[in-house]
Amino acid sequence: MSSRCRDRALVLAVAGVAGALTAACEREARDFLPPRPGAQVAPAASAPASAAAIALAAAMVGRYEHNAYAISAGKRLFAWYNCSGCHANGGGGSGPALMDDVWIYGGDAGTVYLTIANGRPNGMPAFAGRIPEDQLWQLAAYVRSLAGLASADAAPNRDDAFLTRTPESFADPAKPETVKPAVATGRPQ
Amino acid sequence: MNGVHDVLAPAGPQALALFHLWNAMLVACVVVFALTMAVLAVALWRAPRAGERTRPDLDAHPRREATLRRSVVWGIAGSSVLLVVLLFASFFADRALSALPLADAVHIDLVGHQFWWEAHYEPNSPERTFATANELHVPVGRPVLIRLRADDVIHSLWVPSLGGKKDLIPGRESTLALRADRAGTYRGQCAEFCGYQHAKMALVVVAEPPADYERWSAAQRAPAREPATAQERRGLALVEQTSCAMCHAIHGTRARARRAPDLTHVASRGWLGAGAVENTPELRAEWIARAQKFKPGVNMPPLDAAPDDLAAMSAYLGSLR
Amino acid sequence: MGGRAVTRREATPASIPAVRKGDALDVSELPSYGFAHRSLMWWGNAGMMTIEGVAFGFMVVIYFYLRDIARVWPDAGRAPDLLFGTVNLAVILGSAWPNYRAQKAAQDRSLSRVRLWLYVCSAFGIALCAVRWFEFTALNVRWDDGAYGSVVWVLMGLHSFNLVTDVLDTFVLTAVTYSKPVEGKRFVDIAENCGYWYFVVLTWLPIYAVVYFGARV
Amino acid sequence: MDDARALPSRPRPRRRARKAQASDRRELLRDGAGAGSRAAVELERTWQDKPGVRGFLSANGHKTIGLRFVVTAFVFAGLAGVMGGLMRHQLATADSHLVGPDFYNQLFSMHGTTMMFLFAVPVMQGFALYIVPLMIGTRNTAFPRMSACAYWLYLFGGLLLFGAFATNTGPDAGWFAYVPLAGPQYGIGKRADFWNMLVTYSEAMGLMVAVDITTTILKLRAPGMTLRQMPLFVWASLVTSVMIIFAMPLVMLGANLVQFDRMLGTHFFNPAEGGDALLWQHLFWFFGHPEVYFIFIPALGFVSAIIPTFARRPMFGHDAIVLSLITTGFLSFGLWVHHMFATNLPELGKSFFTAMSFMIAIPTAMQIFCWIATIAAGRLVMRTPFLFVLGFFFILMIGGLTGIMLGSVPLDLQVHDTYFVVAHLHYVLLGGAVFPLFAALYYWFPKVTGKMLSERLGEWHFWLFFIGVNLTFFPLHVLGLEGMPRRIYTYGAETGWQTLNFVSAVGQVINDVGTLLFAINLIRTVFFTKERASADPWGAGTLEWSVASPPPKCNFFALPVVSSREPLWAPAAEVTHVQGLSAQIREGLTTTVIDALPDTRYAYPAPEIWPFVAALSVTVWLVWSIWSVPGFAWGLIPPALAFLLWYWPNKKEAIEEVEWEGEP
Repeated sequence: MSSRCRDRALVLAVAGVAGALTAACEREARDFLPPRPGAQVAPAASAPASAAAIALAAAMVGRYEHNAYAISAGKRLFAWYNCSGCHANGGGGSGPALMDDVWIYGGDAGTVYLTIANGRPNGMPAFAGRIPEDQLWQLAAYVRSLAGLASADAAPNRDDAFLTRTPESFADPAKPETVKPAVATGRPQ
Repeated sequence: MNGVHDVLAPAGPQALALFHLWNAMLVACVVVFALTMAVLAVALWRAPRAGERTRPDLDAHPRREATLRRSVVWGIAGSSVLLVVLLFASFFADRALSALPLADAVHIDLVGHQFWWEAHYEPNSPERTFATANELHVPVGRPVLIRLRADDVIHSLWVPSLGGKKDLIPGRESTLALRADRAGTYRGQCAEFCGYQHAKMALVVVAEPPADYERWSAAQRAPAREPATAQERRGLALVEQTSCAMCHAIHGTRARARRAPDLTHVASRGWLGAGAVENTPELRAEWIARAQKFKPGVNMPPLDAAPDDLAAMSAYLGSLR
Repeated sequence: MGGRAVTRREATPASIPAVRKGDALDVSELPSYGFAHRSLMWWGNAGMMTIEGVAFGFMVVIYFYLRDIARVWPDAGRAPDLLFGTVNLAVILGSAWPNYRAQKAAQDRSLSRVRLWLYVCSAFGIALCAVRWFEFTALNVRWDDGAYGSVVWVLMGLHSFNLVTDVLDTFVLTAVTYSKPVEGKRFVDIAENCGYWYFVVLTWLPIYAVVYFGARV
Repeated sequence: MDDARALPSRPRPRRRARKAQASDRRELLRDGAGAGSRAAVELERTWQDKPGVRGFLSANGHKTIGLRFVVTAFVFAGLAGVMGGLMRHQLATADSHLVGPDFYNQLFSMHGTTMMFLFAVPVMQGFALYIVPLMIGTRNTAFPRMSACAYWLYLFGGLLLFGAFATNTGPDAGWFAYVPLAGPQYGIGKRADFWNMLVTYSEAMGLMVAVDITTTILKLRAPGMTLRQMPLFVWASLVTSVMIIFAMPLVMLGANLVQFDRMLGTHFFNPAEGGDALLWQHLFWFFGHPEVYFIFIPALGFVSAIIPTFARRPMFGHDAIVLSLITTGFLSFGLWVHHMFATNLPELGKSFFTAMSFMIAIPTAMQIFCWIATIAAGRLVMRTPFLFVLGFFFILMIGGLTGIMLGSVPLDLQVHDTYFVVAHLHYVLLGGAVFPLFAALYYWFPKVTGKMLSERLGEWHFWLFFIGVNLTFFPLHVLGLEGMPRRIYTYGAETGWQTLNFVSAVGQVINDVGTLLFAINLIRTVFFTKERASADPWGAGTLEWSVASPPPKCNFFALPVVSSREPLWAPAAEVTHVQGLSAQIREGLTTTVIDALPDTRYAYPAPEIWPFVAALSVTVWLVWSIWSVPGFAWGLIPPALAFLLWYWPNKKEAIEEVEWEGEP
């Protein structure tokens, strides 16, 4: 092997290992963080999420989507906070389905956070004051993993419960397509 | 969470039977150990020394081999007899454990969660049942039959001064019978590794005279007291509107979720977070705001509220005797 | 054993004895390979069969463990159709015949007969893999359809892995008979591979019974 | 029984003709002459490893592979030891923040997994690979390429596990990974996958080496070494290998079932869909208890090899010890439920396992009494190996007796999963395996490297290690009785466990100093001492001391013929060695199983690169299967190709083989 091609192989190897290192650290980090100073939970009234909060959420949800602990916490909260009451296990019931490509208000991280925090017409309650911000990000990350938009390595496997759906890690990434709200309201919720 | 938690300080018939068995085993083993080490020491002391070049003696003197064989045979016979004796001691102790009379036993349903204990007293009589967490009160002298179920991973209920441990396995149901013969506070801890905070999943069994127990259980059955001061009223409003109500339940208020410990009488408990932090007003406020600081990995989220809001919530919760 | 000459005792299967020369034992005349338990390959094969036998045995134990704790068995799906399983049973028992002839040919060290019977064994192997493919389609249960589906799929998967590896092994051995010169040890390899095929046939019997009748009985 | 004789006997001259025709091309050298002869020099060249990296990767001499196993195992043990130290210092004080809960969980899981799967079993198998062929008088193990492949699998498995640990993906559910916590829902991320994969690696390695050692012991013994004249260490290796063959497939199957549950969504351990969480405990502990005996029985073999040398007499009760080893091997399969006494299994069943747990103490007691009898009737040479054996007696007795306490169902309900168990397992593993291991290291070090370890440093190492182990682990018995559960990363000051934990941390420091002294002794001896050790520095009796230290590449210039249990001590027999094996190809002699009568000449496989390539391809498959489900299927192609190319005969070797062939 000529030295030049050996150097290139070495560089590739180092880059590969470095890539694996950061990806693994990202996926496996368990940050039981005390709250970020200034995270705004306005106990008095459920003030609508500000633009700054949405931008921050987009960044945090983007990070949580690659973190296995955050997505599995999101899944636990999805059951604890009775989201499954309306959305079932992602297939939809009285609330819209979350596993398919159709997003009434948009499937990107910031919008999903906004939907959960401020609620939507036709029955989606606002949870801004009730659920701490950190958990809102985890829920948003989990909702996106339902549609396969989170990283498959970090998505959770099956539950130790009745098999209601194929595990999130099996979901093949959907191509989100936003349906205009006017049309959406006509559809049976 | 402080309380007696020592296998060698039994406070009930179960732990007493195990204490006697422990003493018997200890004596037998120490005797065997001392004897063997003594024989080895004598052998070492009396055997002549030699160098690597010393010729190995291959001709086995019949007389010496015979004495060695006899001593080895006696050694094996002796240890076998001792093992059989210990075997019977173990069987009898096991029978004593299962012979605990369960006449008018207090029935408790205990469900293990990741990192706290959910207890339901008298589950089979609807009008007398109530829910509590992490701290069990039991009447002295009356047996307690605990039905164990796990909600997530395997846990293990172990109160050393009252008796042996029993695993809580998801999908399976097991029971543990205990009885406290002396009043006192007996501490226990989850004994099967169950995740990040396995270390802080303690529980306390407070054995008290039957009269105190009746007074305690009657108080536990009552719904939460109405808030008296303005600060407590503000505390209740905050508890109902922020994330507390999403997981906790307080009878008599709009908080009715069952995912976390029941707070109806949280002030009657000495510790918060299954032994994570003491139940004092300042620590309670700190626990509400930053539970992760005391118990990293617990499922309780941080709540970033203003200090006076936290004080109001802590005051309200402190009033729930 | 003392120092007297090592004469050929019934215990020494070697046709040519080790001859004592002064204080040494001359072994230059001894054969350089032997069949059955005289060859180390046989012992390696025995180890492999024990390992896989333990794995199959415990998989069957797990089947009955799960069946015992289940309220209703099969808890999801239906018992597999009998057709393909029985066809597979027939074909696999049939495959023992060319396997036996191949082993005998290997022990006689006649290259042409070995190659012929290895071709027949390979044909049986391909037929068995095809039947096994249809068996999987007729299992009537998915692997994630409850404990029953899981244990049936893993039992069938273990035996299929075993079957496919040994069929590939037979293909390789057939191809290897063409690379000259064929030393004696290779006949031993062929004979031992046939021995291993008996193991594949025999382990199918309990698995067939468990998979096809465990849910019916 | 054997159908070779049924053949028409081949005309003899044809073979001699071919041999004559071969000899004019090259003069056939045969072994059997002394060390200096031309045949010996040729033999050394034949058994030499090929030079360069390719030679290093394709070496398959049993001494090379055995040494690699031992050295790699001690490196892993060092790393796991540091983790153990870190945990001790985290627990030294109440509510300490040295280490967080998540990292602590990875620490104790990695400490346990590395010590059990990557240190204890491989180091014992490495010693067996090195010593057994020398002790039974043969030139290499039966399947050297398989053991070479096993070593590479072991190395890649270990590197992957520590790579995972370095990227915060180390297993965090303990060394036996109980299922709901290591299962699909609560085993978050890829951590449990790496544990399952490591178990697959280390069990594959263990099984391959076990089959290799079993076949070597049964078929390649020196002529005359009947089963009754086999040394005790060889018996211990045989019993361990047979136990491994029956126990390791189960945990390999079990770990893969958990992996199916995690990756494919099967329901073996999902109570809601018909599975059972206890099924994993049954599967693991049926293997788990024999696992700890794979570590314990080779150590008994070490002690049985060392005591006769330092008591200057044959072992008293040789047959009794052989029967005890076999009995321990069998009984160890019947005890596994004593790890599950706290579950809700039926009481009568548990009591059966109490009886079995007590019964297995008797064969070990038999061996201890026979050793003491040998010491009593011998003339003692007080050297470091013998010191470590005496330390072994003291610490193993305490471990064994606390084991009997743990075997009783009611008492186990009090002490199960507490620090009493941590103390018991460390006393049995340190006393029962690491002390004999150090004794064996000091004993066979001159044979392996040709230089003696220093006695003075050895004694310092012994006393520091002895005091350190007792000071570290004895207080844990008391802590267990005071209610301290296992695997907690911290405890409140109100629990009162601080003083004893602090004493234990001090003991840990003494342990570290002792191990440091051992490392200094090792480095000083290997790199800086010049004087060479003689072939038999301890005056021992078994065959490995009949060859030079370090042994020549081909072990024996002439394979020995054995007529007693201690060939070097016995009077010279009439027939002393074998001659007539080729010096130009790697050849050995297979003998019959019971009476070790010469049977056939056996050509050992020459070194080749394929074992390394095969292990690499299996790594590709296993790593690919973690990240993608189809990878589990398509990943089988690289190993299939690698093993096919490994088996494909190469022309040159085939011609040489045919030349040396003898019809059966």
